[in-house]
Formats: sequence, structure tokens, C-alpha cells
Amino acid sequence: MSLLEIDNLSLAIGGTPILNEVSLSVAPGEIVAVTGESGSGKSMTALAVMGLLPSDARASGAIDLDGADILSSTEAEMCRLRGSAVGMVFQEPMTALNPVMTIGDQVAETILVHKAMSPEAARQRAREMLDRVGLPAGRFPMSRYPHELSGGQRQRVVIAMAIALRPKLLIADEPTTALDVTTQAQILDLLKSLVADFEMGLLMITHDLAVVAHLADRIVVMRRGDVVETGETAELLAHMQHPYTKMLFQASTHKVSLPVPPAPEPLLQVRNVVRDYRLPRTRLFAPVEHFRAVNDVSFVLNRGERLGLVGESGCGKSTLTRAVLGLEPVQSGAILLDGLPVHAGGAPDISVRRKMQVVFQDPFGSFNPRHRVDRLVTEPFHLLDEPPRGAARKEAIAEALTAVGLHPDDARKYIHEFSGGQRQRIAIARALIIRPELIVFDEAVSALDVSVRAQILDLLAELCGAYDLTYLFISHDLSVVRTVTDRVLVMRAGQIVEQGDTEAVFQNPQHPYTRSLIAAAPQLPEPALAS
Amino acid sequence: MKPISSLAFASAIALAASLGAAQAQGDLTVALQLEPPHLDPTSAAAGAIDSVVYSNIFEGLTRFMGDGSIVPGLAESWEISEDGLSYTFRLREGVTFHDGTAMDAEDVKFSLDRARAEDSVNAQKALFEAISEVEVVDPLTVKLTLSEANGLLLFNLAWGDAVIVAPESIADIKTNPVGTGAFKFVDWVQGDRIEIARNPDYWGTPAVLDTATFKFISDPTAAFAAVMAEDVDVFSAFPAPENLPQFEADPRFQVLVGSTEGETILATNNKQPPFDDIRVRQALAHAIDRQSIIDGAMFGLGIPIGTHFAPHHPAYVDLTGKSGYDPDKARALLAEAGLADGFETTLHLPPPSYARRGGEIVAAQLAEVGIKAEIINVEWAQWLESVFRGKNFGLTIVSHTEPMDIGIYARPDYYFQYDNKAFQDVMAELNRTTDEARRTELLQQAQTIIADDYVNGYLFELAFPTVAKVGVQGLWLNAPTQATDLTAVSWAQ
Amino acid sequence: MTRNLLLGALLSMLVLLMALVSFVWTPYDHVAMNIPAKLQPPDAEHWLGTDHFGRDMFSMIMVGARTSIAVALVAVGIGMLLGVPLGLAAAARKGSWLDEVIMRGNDLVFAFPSLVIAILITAVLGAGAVNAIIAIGIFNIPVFARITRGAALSLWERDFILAARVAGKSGARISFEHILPNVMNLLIVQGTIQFSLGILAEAGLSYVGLGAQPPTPSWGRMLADAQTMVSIAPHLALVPGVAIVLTVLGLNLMGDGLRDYLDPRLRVSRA
Amino acid sequence: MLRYSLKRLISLVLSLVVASLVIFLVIEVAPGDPASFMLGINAQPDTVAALRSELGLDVPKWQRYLDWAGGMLIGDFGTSYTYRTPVSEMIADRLWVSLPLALFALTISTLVAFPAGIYAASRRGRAGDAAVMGATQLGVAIPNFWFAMMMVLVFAINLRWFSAGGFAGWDKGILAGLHSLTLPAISLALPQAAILARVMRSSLLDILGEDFMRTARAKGLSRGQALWRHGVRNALIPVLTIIGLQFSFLLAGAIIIEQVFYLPGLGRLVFQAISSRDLIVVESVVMLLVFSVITVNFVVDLAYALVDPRLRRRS
Repeated sequence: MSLLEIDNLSLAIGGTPILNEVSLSVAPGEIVAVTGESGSGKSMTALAVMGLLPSDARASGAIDLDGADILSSTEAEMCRLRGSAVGMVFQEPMTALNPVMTIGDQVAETILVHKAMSPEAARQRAREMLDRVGLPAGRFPMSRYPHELSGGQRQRVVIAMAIALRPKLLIADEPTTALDVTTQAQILDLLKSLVADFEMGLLMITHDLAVVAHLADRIVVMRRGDVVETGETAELLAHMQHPYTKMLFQASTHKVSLPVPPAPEPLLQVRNVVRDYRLPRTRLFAPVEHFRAVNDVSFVLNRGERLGLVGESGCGKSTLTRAVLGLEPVQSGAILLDGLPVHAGGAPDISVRRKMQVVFQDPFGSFNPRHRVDRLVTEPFHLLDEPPRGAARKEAIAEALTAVGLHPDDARKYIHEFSGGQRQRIAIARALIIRPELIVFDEAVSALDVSVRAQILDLLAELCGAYDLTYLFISHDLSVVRTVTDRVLVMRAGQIVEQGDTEAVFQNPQHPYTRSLIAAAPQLPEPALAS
Repeated sequence: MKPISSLAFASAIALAASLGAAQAQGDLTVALQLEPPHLDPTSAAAGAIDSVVYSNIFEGLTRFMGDGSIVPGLAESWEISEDGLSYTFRLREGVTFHDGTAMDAEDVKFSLDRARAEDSVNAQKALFEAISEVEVVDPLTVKLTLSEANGLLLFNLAWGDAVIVAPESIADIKTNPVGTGAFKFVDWVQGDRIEIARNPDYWGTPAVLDTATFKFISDPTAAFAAVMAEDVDVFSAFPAPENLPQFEADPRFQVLVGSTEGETILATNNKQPPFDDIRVRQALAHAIDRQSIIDGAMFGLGIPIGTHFAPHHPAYVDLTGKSGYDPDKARALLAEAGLADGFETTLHLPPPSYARRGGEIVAAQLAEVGIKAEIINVEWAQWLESVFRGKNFGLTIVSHTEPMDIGIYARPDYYFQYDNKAFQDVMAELNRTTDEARRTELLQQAQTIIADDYVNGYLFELAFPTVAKVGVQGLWLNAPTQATDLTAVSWAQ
Repeated sequence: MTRNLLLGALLSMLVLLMALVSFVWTPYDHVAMNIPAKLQPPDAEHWLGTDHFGRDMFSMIMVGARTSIAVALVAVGIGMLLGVPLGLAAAARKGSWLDEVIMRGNDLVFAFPSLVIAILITAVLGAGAVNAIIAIGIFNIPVFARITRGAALSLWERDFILAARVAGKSGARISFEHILPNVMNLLIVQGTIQFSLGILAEAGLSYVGLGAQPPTPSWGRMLADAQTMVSIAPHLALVPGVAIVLTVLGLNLMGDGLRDYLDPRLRVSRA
Repeated sequence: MLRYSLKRLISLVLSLVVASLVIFLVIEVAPGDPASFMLGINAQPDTVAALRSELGLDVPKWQRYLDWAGGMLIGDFGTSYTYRTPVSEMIADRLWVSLPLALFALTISTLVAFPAGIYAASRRGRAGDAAVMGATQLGVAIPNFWFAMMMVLVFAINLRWFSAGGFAGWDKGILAGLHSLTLPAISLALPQAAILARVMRSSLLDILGEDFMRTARAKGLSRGQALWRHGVRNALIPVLTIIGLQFSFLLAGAIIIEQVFYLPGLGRLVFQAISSRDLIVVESVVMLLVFSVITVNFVVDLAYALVDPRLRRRS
């Protein structure tokens, strides 16, 4: 007898079809993972179960939740079900909590809104739940506000809220996507133990196959509103039937091969760099305190080398990146590119700037939406003493676009006409167009779907061959860094704790932090790789 | 300001219950357009002060009556020496100030000396120029010695600026006026109202009203609303003549239209070219259609004048024929003066509606004959600074409300800068003359001279409209001076 | 919501058209007085009646539209011309003394009671359309400075600005090349709103006698002239009042419509 | 927060100094002289000079600035040139009208705007929303002095429910006082309520798109419950800013309304003082208004902290 039974669910929003005859089921105590790339309709499936679809959504088929027919339930009936029969955890813990309400009140509200208990009992239960999700009373009194908690802690509060009334079904929509790897591992453990304790069904939505592989009892693979494949986790991983499933699995573990780097010759030298931020004064005349974001960091990037920089959020890698790009001054130490300081103070030094370009993470925010591609791609021409004009300029644009797998005709289009992956290609074209000595990739593939990411990684490898690229590749994603870098730096709390040849570090990590990082990163089981 | 107590709250309920109930007939609310800056009539020009205190609170040796005549005030009688250089006033007996102190010859000497003193801040100091000495003969007799004969002395002493004040109460006079009048000052809520009450110890005929309240409503719309809503019983000098027909048609109200001493003129800068050419000034006079200004700006209220003199005065001569509306003649005169294509000038307009509205019409009429007058609306302070003192203007419209002020044409430095020896001689003689017949003759001569010289454009005599509830009686019809004399006002039974 | 935009644009265009037509044609000369024919209610001869000087109200409303639009437009122009660069500069130098001075200056201007200052300005400079423009314009500067700074600050965080900085472009160049075009939508919307507020402000100032001077017609002064005659000739107060309301309404609807139409968030969801 | 407070304090003081200088300079260059104004057109030059010295107008400008600014520090605003009473007393008297009027109007506008804004937001895109939004558009577009005129016509002259203007005085009781402030407060509140309702609505709509609203719905709160418990309080932050701005505006911006209802308030005092060139009164009132705006903004900042715990700092 299954707890949740979705039968031939079709959905259209404002006339656009989103889901197409989706069927799946969740049994008590079972973890079912729905996976797929963006646009697969996995999140909408979850919202349909909650009855929280947008107002212009039209659904057909049937959703049966423990005997209740969701699609034909009234709003009032749904309100009674939500929170009590089914709870939900969302992707973004930073914004999922009401900033002006204490965590205790927010957890207790789930209970009170269903009038399940007296206010005292509800608070009691809220306390127990917070304890249960790993927020003990000593360090986390109920009077805390969300902004006083870290992302992982907030996600625990959201989970406490969702399970406060012991719902039979818990839906988790990308619950760990916004978290660091080590935190992700903890939250996944928590979810797993809660399912076991409460005999809940868990419907887990995620794009990350590695997360799913170790957690789910069953996997449902979706693509553009269709369920393409479904089965027991081990069974499915061992015998993938659908080509899309196979492609997805391969892309997740995509590896590229890089050309061998030339003999070491320093290009970028970072010497004992320190970067401090002023902290707000706590008392009126207290001395100004500083937060040391980058603490005595030194490394060398050789010409033709691909260097990785990994670390969790807040470790200082963004600050270090900005310093390397010469966007911010440093308090002490030196950053030299080809022997010249990247930040001369005051006006930018054009001669240094032209040797360095950057590709950012967000394919949507990296471009001025009002300019056409040709203007976007040629922005670095500003750095040249004699930028190409007329036909030469056109040719340069065509070459850069062709190099990244786009068509020269794309030059006259606006950026919103491109997909995320294409935009990242344009970003690379922009970086390449003046043939810089060094390209900085700042989380350049993190926002992309796995299949697209695999293509971009292939492109990188290709370009390395064609243009002898030297780059600094900053990422939180260990598997990506592992495949596109020759050497890697591991950063933690403003310091480089470990550096060395990439394979060596991953195979045989020396620093305990590196070890914990590698251990926490979810990995696909070998059988999947084998097939 | 009193704090609000719960007691006040209780009385609020009582008051709310009585709202709309008939008012006690011993009480009168009079609305005025302007609030006085303070209550000392002897140290400011503001007519608003006289509007509240004249005759009600303060009295002088002589006083104006509603018809403009001068009668004995605190002086019971007087004797004038043969040469006209010495006036001996006999004061009334038993007159006391509101604070209980007696009013005697010492107070008169104090008041007059204060007004003439070196550091006097009396706005009409010139009224006292002729007085060379004030002597106390005995407690009820005062003798004034003049340096030269002045036919206007008794008139001058009737002004609000010449009232008798007491040295005992002079320090606080601006906020707590203590006079000898039929009403005592009670309270002043600045920005809103002044309350006065009957003086039981008054020397003369006591006032009929128990109390009276002056309310200050500067906005003409609000004035209309306040009267219509019967928030006020009387509106003295109602600011919007266009509303008067409605009040007249309403059985609840009576409308009194009297005259003022205000000659409304298109003052012309006689020294500024091209106005230094009499043909240009004459052209101005003929370009203007008085009646349409009176109709358009004042909705028919106002008497056309042809010279600077009040039409209700016995010595008035009607000279409007000298400056009849004749645009063709005006154009011809301009052409003669070499200004066939017209010229540009400025027209400074102070705030009152006679000026602002009248100015628009004047500008339109001048445009008809080719004179482009740029309208510049100014506040009084600016007007005083740039027009009156700076003489930096071409034309301006203003109502000269002082009674008997034709003498200003004898002052060459006066803002319209008219300088005519013949006229000045007439005025000098007039000042020395006490014989009524000769005085009239001289006055008529003066009127004719300025009309012939087209010194200014003479528009109309400002009217004095009062709106009152039916049943209010004893109000002044005219305004020989700025005053709201309530001493004889009562409700009809 | 495009219905709003349409209706607003229609109303605004109508007023604009009226103002433009008045340059070449009005039913009567708007300054020609005919005192015997004063205060006439609307009829076939005078579509909107005549005023207290017998002038044709329709002609005055048409020319008055010119005054309102000119004053409000130039005032908003001043506000934009000075406010936008200040806002851009403050955002470009976020946290610096320049930013601090600009923002505190903004607060200070905001702190001044606008009508009192307008009255003071006219007391100093004299009443007139130009001084009304100055009075309204001054208070438009901080509005545009603030809104520009706010929008620019969030843009400065965007990657494409970082990319431009990596390309070595100066703050000023980035501000004009990248920030300004991207805050333009916002400025257009705010400009429309400020324009309507400017019309209201002009009406208020002329109402207290501080705007355009006669004989130039102005809706606010027409209202002021009319106020004591409401009960004898209601059209005198109704006509300019309705003109103001419709114009402001039209501009506000247009501003709102534009906001919805140009809102990048909405656009993303549409795409 | 403390460093922020200190910084704010310094900039506040600097702002006030700059403001006082600007006010003084602007007002002093205005043509016109209080003494001449007082004495009218027949005054003799020596009389004007005597009055100028009596008023203390004959000392150098910079000294008068220092006297005035210095006096204000100890609460002494000087003596009015025309009224000859202490300016502080005059301001206090007028505040007893202006302050209640502003508060009254603010209360009305808040009481109207909050429900209207919340209702409109909760019915987004439907007829109710369109009706409220249409009404607010009209409310913003109607000049309030015109609205006041019309209200006097209807309620004071025709229906006679209220007096046409004037102020009964608090000593006649609170009800009588409020009664005479009702029409002015309503005419002042109209555009403010419209603006506030719009801000409330758009602020709520922003909040409705927030993730935590979806979280609340997932807990089982109905749309209405989520709006009330989680939406309104968060939406208050921008609304508070507007209320703060409006209060200062109401305090000073009532000049025309005070004129129409002939109320003895601050606005009319300033207006009169400007026309009579009672410079010290103008300077002091404008300074007071500027001060109050800055203070109100400060209070609003503090109010944020009440609404938004993120701004409170744990010790």
C-alpha cells in the first residue's frame, strides 16, 4: 500500500505543458528520488503534491495522498493536509524562513495552525523537534532569529518545521543544493535518520545524481515533463535503459583529458597576501577589529598550467580571486602577473590588465542585457592600444565565437536569445578574444546543468589544446576541479591548507580538512561508472 | 496652552451637545481678513491693529465717527488760540484705564511725547510734526503748542496712532493692551482670535454687547464658507465682492456697502522714462476703462475717481471726464510722444485682489494701445522694498487708504516722484489755513492740478463691504479710518 | 495591466496634443477679455464657459496645459540631469566621502519642507514660472539621485560590471556605458511619476500665487481665481480641477503601466 | 549599530549646521525688511531706523546668525519681529494645532490605507484590487486644496455638519477640538492614504513572492493566514519609511489646507511670517521642521529595529 500515488499527472501552466502523464509512488518509510535537469518538471511535481501550483496551472490525472484526492480537494482541505499529512523542505534555506519571527515560533506555528495542541504543548514539541534536527536548546534557544543561524542550521529549522506534526510524507526540493559539501552530507544523514525514525515517506527532488545514489530506495528520472525511467536505485544504476539516463550519468562523472603543461615558468606570483576587512565596532570607542579574509597566502601559477582552487563558502577564495584580478587592494604581500603588480593603486594598469581575463559563474548576470554579442565579446578590446576595427574586428569576433562552438552570425543577437550554456561559451569567447596570458574561471560551470557542464568542460579541454591556455579555476565542486586542473590549492579560513598535483591530492590527501572534504563529496557508485 | 485634563474632556461632551444651539445674544463674532501683528496701534502701521482696538479698547483726544466726522473723545472740549499755534484740551473727568488707574493729563503728555520722540517707532510720526510742546496745565487740562499752524491737528489726533496710553501698562501693550475704551482685552489666541469683553467702568455710554470675538480669516474662500456656515456673525471688509450678491439674496444675511478712504490708483513712476512725458501719462489715463475694472475686478463695487480724493468728501470734484476711456486718443498721444509702436514696462501688483485682478485688466487694456506691461506679483514686503523705497518700477496698483492724503503729491521723493512747485505751494497754504471755505477751495485746486498732470491713473474709490447676520445693528457703514467700532453694536430683539 | 498603460498614454497624449495645438490654434485668444460676458456657463460658443474676465476657458485650459507641461518637464529634467549623475557617482564610489556627502545632502534636501522652501525661493527670486521650475526641480534632484544610486548599487554587484572592471574601464565609463542604460527603464518610470507630481506641484504653487504669472494661464491659478466663485460659477473650479486630475491620472497610469511593462523581473518570467 | 549610530549622530549634527546656514542665508537675502513692513508707507526713515535698532536688526548678519543659532541650542528661538513675543511660545501654540492635525491625518490615512492595501494585495489582479487601485490613482491625482474646497462646500455650507474652519481650541474639550480638525485632517489624509495604500500593496506583493511565504503555505497556513502572520509585518518596513516622510510632510505641508480652513497652525504661521518678513520666525520654524524630519527619520530607523530583528544587535 503506497502512501503517495501519482497517476498520469499532466500539467500545463498558462497553456504551456509542464508535465506529461507522470506516474510515481512513495511507500511509507521509502525514499524516492526524482531527478533530472532544469526544465524536467521535477519541482512542479512536488508542488502539485502540496497543492501549491501557480493559479494559472491546470492539472489532470490523479494524486492520492494517503487516501486524500489532492487534485479535487478544496483549498481548506489542502490547508489541513499541508503541514500535518505532508511537510516540505525547500532549496534555499537563507530565504525560506520569515526573518522577523523567532525559530521557535515558526516551528510551533506548524502545530498551532492545525490546532493540534495547546500553545504550551506546541512549544514543547517545537523544542523537541529542534533538538531532534540537531539544534540543541543550549546553543539554539527558541528565541533565535533566522539571521543568527548559518545556512545549514536554517535548513535544520525548516526540516523541524516540516516534521513537527510527524507528517506521513516529506517532500524535499533540492534540500542541499545551496549548501557546502560537508553540510550537505550532514543534512542528508539527518533526513535519512528521520525517515527511519518516523516511518515517513520521503520524496526527494534533486539534480545531483551522486546525492541520490546513496540515499534513495528508488529513482525516478525525468526529462521535459516525462518520466523516462524509474526503478530501484541499485537496479537502475546497474542497468540503465533509457539513453537520457545514461547520458546523465556519464555527464555527471565527465572527465576530460588535458594536454601536458610546459616546463614551469612563473606567470602569476602570489606572495604572502593578506586581505582584511573592517568589522563594525561593537562598542562606541572599542578599537576597530578586522576580519582576515585572506591570511598570508602564497602560490605560483606557471605559464601553461591549469591551477585549481577549492574551498567551501566563506573560506576566502572569492576575496583571493578579486585580489588576483586586481579589483581590490591587499593589505600586505604582492600579486605579480608577469612580474608586474596587478593592483597599482588608483587607475588600472592597462598593460597588466590585458594579460588577464575572467569568466564568471552566473551566465545570466555576466552580460549587459542591452548590448549585442559583438559588443559584449569585444569589451576587452578597450585594453588594446590599437584595437582591430572594421573587417579585422569582425574577423576577430567570428573567430572567437567559432572557437567556443558558436556561429559568427550570433554576433548580432542579444544575450537573452541564448541558453545558459551558450552564454558561458560567449563569456569564454570574451575572455579569449584578446588572447590573454591568464584566464580566471570563477565557479564558471557551477550554475550549469550536468550535460551542459560536460560540454563546457570539453570545450575547455579543446581550447587548452588550441590556445595553450593558462588558467586559475576556482570551484567548490571537487569532481570538476579534479578533471580540469593540473595542480590544486585547498583553501580554508583564509589559508591554503594543502597544495599539490591534482591527482596526488585527491588520491592521497594530507591535510585532515582535505580528507573530510573529499569524504563528504557524494560520489556515484562504481557499477554506474562501469556501465 | 493649557494641558488637556479629563475635566476638559467632560466639558467637551457638554459642549458637543450644545453645538449648534443658539448663541447668546450678548455675544458677537466678527471676522476680519488680517490678524494684527500685535495690539499697539502707536507703534505699527498695520491697519489690522486699529481694526481691533480703535475705539473698542483705545481712545484718543478726538475720534472719528462712522460718517467721517471728528468729535470729542477723551477731550471733552478744546480751545484754539487766535494764531492757531496753541490748543488747550479739557479732559473728561472720571476716566480710568482698564487696570483701574486714572487717565489724566500726565498720560496725555506721555502718549504724545512718546509718539514724537527721537526714538519713536510711531508709523505716523508725521502727524505730530507740528507739535512743539505738550504741557500739563492741571490734571484735566493739557496744552499743545505748535511750531506752525496746522488745520488738521484735531483730525490728526483722531487717528489710531494718537490714542492715549498709560506709562504703567506700556511695557506689555503689544500683548495686553490697556486702554480706556468700552471694551477690555480678554484673550488672544494667535493665528485664530482675539476676545474682548464689556468694560463695566466705562466713562461714556456702555457697550451693549457682553463679549465680542474677532476671528481672522485671510483666505477669501474660507471667508465665504465661514459666513455661509454662520461661524461668524459679521465679516467686516469682506474680501470677495463676487460673493456679495449671494449674501444679499440670502434672507439670513444683510450686506452693507460703504466707502473707505482708499483711492485705488495706477501709480506711475513720474521720473522713469517714458512716464516723465505727460503725453505718455495722459495716454495711460485714456487707455484705461475704469468701469470695466470696477466690474471685472470688484464686481461693480467702487466709485470711479478722476483724481486722488474721496468722492464722499464735501470738497471732492468729479474730474473723471479728464481721463475718459478713449484708446484711440491714447494711441494718438503715444504716437505724438514718439512711441507709436508702444513700449514695455513693469506692473507691480501687491496681494489684494483689487490690485491682482485689476492689474490683469489694466495690463490687457494697456496692451490694446501697444503698451506691454509685464505683471510682477509681489508681496507687501517686496513692494515696500522695491517699489516704494527703491522706486524701481514702471507702474503699480495700490489703494491709498489713509484719509486726506492728497498731501503725498507734495513730496517729490514720494514713490511716484511727482515734483510740481505749484502743487506744493497749494499744499503749504492749505496746512496754514483753518478757514473751511478757503480750505475747500485749495483742496479743489490741488485735485485739479494732479488730474491735469495725469500724475497717476485714478481708478476708483475702494468700497467697504460688510456682511452681517440679520439682526446685527449699529455697525459702521463706512470706514473713515480702519476700525471695527463695536461700542454701539447690538442684536435686534 | 497594458490597459492601464494604454489609458494613461491616451490621456497624456490628449493633454500633450492640446498643448501643442494651442501653439497654432485656440478657439479664442486666451488673453482677450470680455468683461460683460463673464462667468458664462459652457455653451456652444464657449465650450467650457468663460471666466471672471470673460475669457474663453477652453482656450485657457489649452494654453495652461502648455504651462503645466513645460514647468513640470523642465523641473523633472533638472532633477534628472543633476540627480542621475550624482546617484551614479555615489554608487561608483560607494562608501567613500563623496557617497557620504551626496547622500547626506540628499537627506538634507528631503528634510526641508518643500512648499515652505518654494515660497521662500519665490520670496527671494520673485514669483514666476522659472522660479517655480527651480523650486520643483531642486526637490527632484534627490529623488533621482537616490533611485539611481539604489539601482546602480545592485548593478555594481553584477558580474558584467566586474567583467568591465577587469577590462580596465574606469568608474565613470562603466557608469555611463553599463549602469546608465540599465537604470534607464527605472528612470523613465520614475520620470513619469515625477512629471505628474510636478504638474500637481505646479498647480499647488500657482494656487498660492507662486507659479507662472498672468496673463500666462496656469491651471493652478485658474483654480485660485475660481475659488471664491465656486458657488456662482461652478465650472470655473471644475474645469481646471478636472484637467489637473485627468492629466495626473493619465501620467500615473502610464507610469504604472510602464513599470509593469519594463519591469525586468516580469520580463524574465515572460521570457 | 553603535558605530552606525555615532556616524549618524555626527552627520545629523553636521546636517543641522548646514541646514541652519542655508536657511539663514536664503531667508536673509530675501528682499524686504521687517521694520519697514511694520511701519508702512508713511513712516519716516528715522522711525524705521529706530525700530530696526529696537529689533536688533542693525547688528551684522553673522552676529545675528550666531545669536540665533546659539540661542537655539538652549531652546531660545529669539523674539518675533512683528509679534514681539518669544518665537518658542508662538511655535508651541501653533504646534498644539499642527501636531494633532498631522497625527489625526496620519491616523486616518493609516486606518484607510492598511486595510485597502492589504485587501488589494490579497485580491491581486481581481476586481477588488482594480477598484482599490483605481481609487488610489484618483486619490493621488486630486489636488488636496481642491478637495478641501469641495468638502467645505458640501459638509460645512450645505450639510452644516462641521464648521467651515477655525479651531475651537482644546480648552473647549477634546471632542470640540477634533471636530474642528476633522475636515482638514480628511483633506490632508486623502492623497497620503492613496500613496500609503499603494506602497502597502506593492510591498506586500513583493513579500508574497518571498520563499518564506511558500514555506508558510507548506505548513498549512491558508493564503489569508500567511498574508497576515508573515506578510504584513515584513511589508511594514517600506511602509514605515513612507509614514515617517508623510508625518513630516503633514507637519509642514498643511500650509494651503490651514489657509482654506483658517487654522492657526505652523504652516500658516510660516506663510504669514514670510510675507511680513518676520525672518526669525521663518528661520526658526523651518529649522524646527528640518530638525523634526531628521528626528522622525531617526525614530523610523529605530522602529525598523522593532519590526526587523536583523537590525537589532545581540549584546
